[in-house]
Amino acid sequence: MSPGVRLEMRDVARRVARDVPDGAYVNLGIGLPTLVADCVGHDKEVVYHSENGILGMGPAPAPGEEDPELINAGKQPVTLVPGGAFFHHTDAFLMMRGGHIDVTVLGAFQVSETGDLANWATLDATHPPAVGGAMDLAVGAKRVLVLTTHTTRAGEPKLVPRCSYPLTAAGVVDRVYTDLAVLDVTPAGFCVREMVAGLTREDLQGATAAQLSFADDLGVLAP
Amino acid sequence: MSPGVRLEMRDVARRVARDVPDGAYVNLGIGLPTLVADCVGHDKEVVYHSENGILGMGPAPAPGEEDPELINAGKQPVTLVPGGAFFHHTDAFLMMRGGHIDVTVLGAFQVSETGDLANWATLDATHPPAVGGAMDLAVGAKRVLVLTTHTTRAGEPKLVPRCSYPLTAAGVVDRVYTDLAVLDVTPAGFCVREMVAGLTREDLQGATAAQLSFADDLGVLAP
Amino acid sequence: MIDKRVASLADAVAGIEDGATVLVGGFGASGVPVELVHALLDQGTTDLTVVTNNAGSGETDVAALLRERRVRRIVCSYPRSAGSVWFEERWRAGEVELELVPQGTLSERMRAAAAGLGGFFTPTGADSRLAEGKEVRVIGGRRHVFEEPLRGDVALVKAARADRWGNLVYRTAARNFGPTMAAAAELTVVQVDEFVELGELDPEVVVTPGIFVDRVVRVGAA
Amino acid sequence: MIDKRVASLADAVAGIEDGATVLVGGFGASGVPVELVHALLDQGTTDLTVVTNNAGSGETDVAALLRERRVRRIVCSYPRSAGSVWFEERWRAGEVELELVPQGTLSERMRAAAAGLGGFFTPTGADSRLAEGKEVRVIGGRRHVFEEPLRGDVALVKAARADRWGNLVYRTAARNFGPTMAAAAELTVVQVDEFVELGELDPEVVVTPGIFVDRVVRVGAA
Repeated sequence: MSPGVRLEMRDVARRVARDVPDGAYVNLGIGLPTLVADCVGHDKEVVYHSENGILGMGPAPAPGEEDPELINAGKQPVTLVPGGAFFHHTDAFLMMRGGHIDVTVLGAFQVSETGDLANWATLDATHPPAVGGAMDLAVGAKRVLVLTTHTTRAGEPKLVPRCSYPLTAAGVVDRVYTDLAVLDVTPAGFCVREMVAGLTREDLQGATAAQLSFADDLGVLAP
Repeated sequence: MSPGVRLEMRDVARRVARDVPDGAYVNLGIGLPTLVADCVGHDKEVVYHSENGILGMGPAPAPGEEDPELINAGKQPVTLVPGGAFFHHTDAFLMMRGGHIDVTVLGAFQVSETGDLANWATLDATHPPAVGGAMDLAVGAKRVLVLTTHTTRAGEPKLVPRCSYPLTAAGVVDRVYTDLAVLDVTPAGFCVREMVAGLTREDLQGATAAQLSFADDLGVLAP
Repeated sequence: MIDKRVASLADAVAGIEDGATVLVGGFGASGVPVELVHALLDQGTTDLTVVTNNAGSGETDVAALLRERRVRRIVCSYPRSAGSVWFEERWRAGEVELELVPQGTLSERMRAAAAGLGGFFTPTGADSRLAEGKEVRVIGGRRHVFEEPLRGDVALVKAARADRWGNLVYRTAARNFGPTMAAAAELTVVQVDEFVELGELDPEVVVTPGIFVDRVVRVGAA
Repeated sequence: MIDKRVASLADAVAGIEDGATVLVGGFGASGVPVELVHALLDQGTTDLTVVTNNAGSGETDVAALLRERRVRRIVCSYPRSAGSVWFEERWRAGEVELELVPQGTLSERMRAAAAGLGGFFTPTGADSRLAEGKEVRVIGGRRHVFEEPLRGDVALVKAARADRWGNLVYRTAARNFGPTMAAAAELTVVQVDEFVELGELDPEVVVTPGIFVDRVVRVGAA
């Protein structure tokens, strides 16, 4: 495929934001997914949840206004919006595990065509493992969206028939947003809903290890 | 035994109160056990728990001062003392079930020599059953004290080798206070610690279906 | 824009279907969402499974549902009380099925549903006939019974104040089952005494965050 | 007379024994009972099992315990972070055993201990290698893994204010693991910024009732 056809991940985050419904309770995974909050329009009222006991998490405070105890899952300082609430960790995870979060956006190492998610551990055993809230969110949120580059830096496909990385959870991913396409996980595998302009179906299939199908109303993935 | 030898249950409650340690977290079952609170001396600071979400329950309010929502487990109006707190039902029962209540005082239909407790259901199947928090308290409190008449109104023993009434919980009772005696449940069965004045060991055994042993330092049960 | 406030009790219970499992808050007369239960009665909804600690008293709330034969099944810890006349009448006639659950297990089962758990082991009731037909396992030398999560299609809850996001605070011991039931149902409907502006409830003090709440109605409103 | 206030950090951690399982509150640097952990370090207690969400950072708190080889085993959801140098060093050298637990399961297992449960089934982790060696059961068509309660001999917690009964309130997201850990340990030791008179904390607002608390120490006190 031609260079430059890939979207910036910030633009893909903007595309994700369009799918976040007004009034939704949303948990954004650490890293790339946090970009989504900046892209949700002010026409929507979205309530952000943080695993450390916050609902109604607001943007980063102004410099000098940081409260060292008021942080998000990525340990960065945040604020609380009017209507927000604090609660303890077990209640925070009750929300995540009990199906109360409408939408979560997560990063991924791999997603399989049956919706299996691998996003917590690599195959590098010299590195100590760490899981955090990844598994709780993946099994518990009503809708699991994945925001990721289509391939690794080394060019290897992340959308695969079967994950070779350790599983986070099986059969949980609903939709994947990459710098090349938006794909739904369907009973028949990955179905491409939107592709970036300038990309052929063959190009996309070539960058994907899993078999793709294409929606009848295939659209253009644009920022 | 001679009539009049039995203590008033209010006096037995006073005896129970002597065994409630300073600083204890205490849950009193409905009915007779509630008498105990009135008998605990002001030299002790005892925190009363109620299953409906109260710690630091105080005495009944003055007439006209009742809050219809602020009631105890027996649905009677109560008050809250300084230092008290409200919490939800699941947390209230976490305290009861998780071993956080130091002492509970319960009524009983029967107690067995192995400490089995029957205090929730009779054998009358025409009456709808009701259990409330009886089982939660019996299994969960650190120390389970039973306050009961030694025999039923019909004169039948309540301290038995094996309960014929439906069990609340097995092996949970630590000590029994009756209008005739104070008895510990030991690995060897009921051991009498105190007896009312004017009662012989034979009298007490005659009013008890289970085999009794007597403490070396047998005392007098007095109000 | 999130606004969970509804204008009337009828709106609050609209769409609750026949056959629903309804969690009804309250302990004795404390914290009972009386007006919501009567709105459900007025709506004619029937064939209900009602999960509640007591079975009502006199002619109000759950007792009225029982009187009007709207309850097929009741899951309850203490259905018998002074004034539980309609429960006893319907139960004796075999017109209502009773599932008796220890009070702490009732609450914990609803919490398990709220938390997405598949069930838990508890020593409560394990030695009793309430464990009959259930899995019993010895854990740490003690008998435990396996209890399943208990989820509601609907929860009816009473609280003191709410904002438009559905954040709730309660009053004294009226809190009782409210926070757990609100989290354990598909549709949570709350009656409150007062609405407050968003941001007026101290974030340290919110007891039920709005994420658990779907509709809020003010009672006593004109 | 109930007075859980102690005069010094040394008194607060007195009697904590070698080999103890210690629950340490905090998430990142938020809500970490730093002074209590250092008091434990100063006391020389060793051979600890530490249950905590992160493994410390730099040279403070749990990182310092790891540096001084006081930790035999760590039960943790996210031991790896910027600055978790001492954890990585000890782990790579095989000097500390790691039990990795999903964060929600970590919290839920401590709550199960607090609530006297024998364990629970959760879908979290059931499809992953963290379920290896554990009982897996299909409930409602979904795989669940059985998780055991996780109890502490000791909990070290940070809160904002306490009264002499040990009633606690927290500050913003520093609440995190505090309430659950306080309820899940045999001995709960709390550091606070401020003592208040009994009755000063609003009973509607107490987050951790004193029943869960054994000792409270004010930090920064002269």
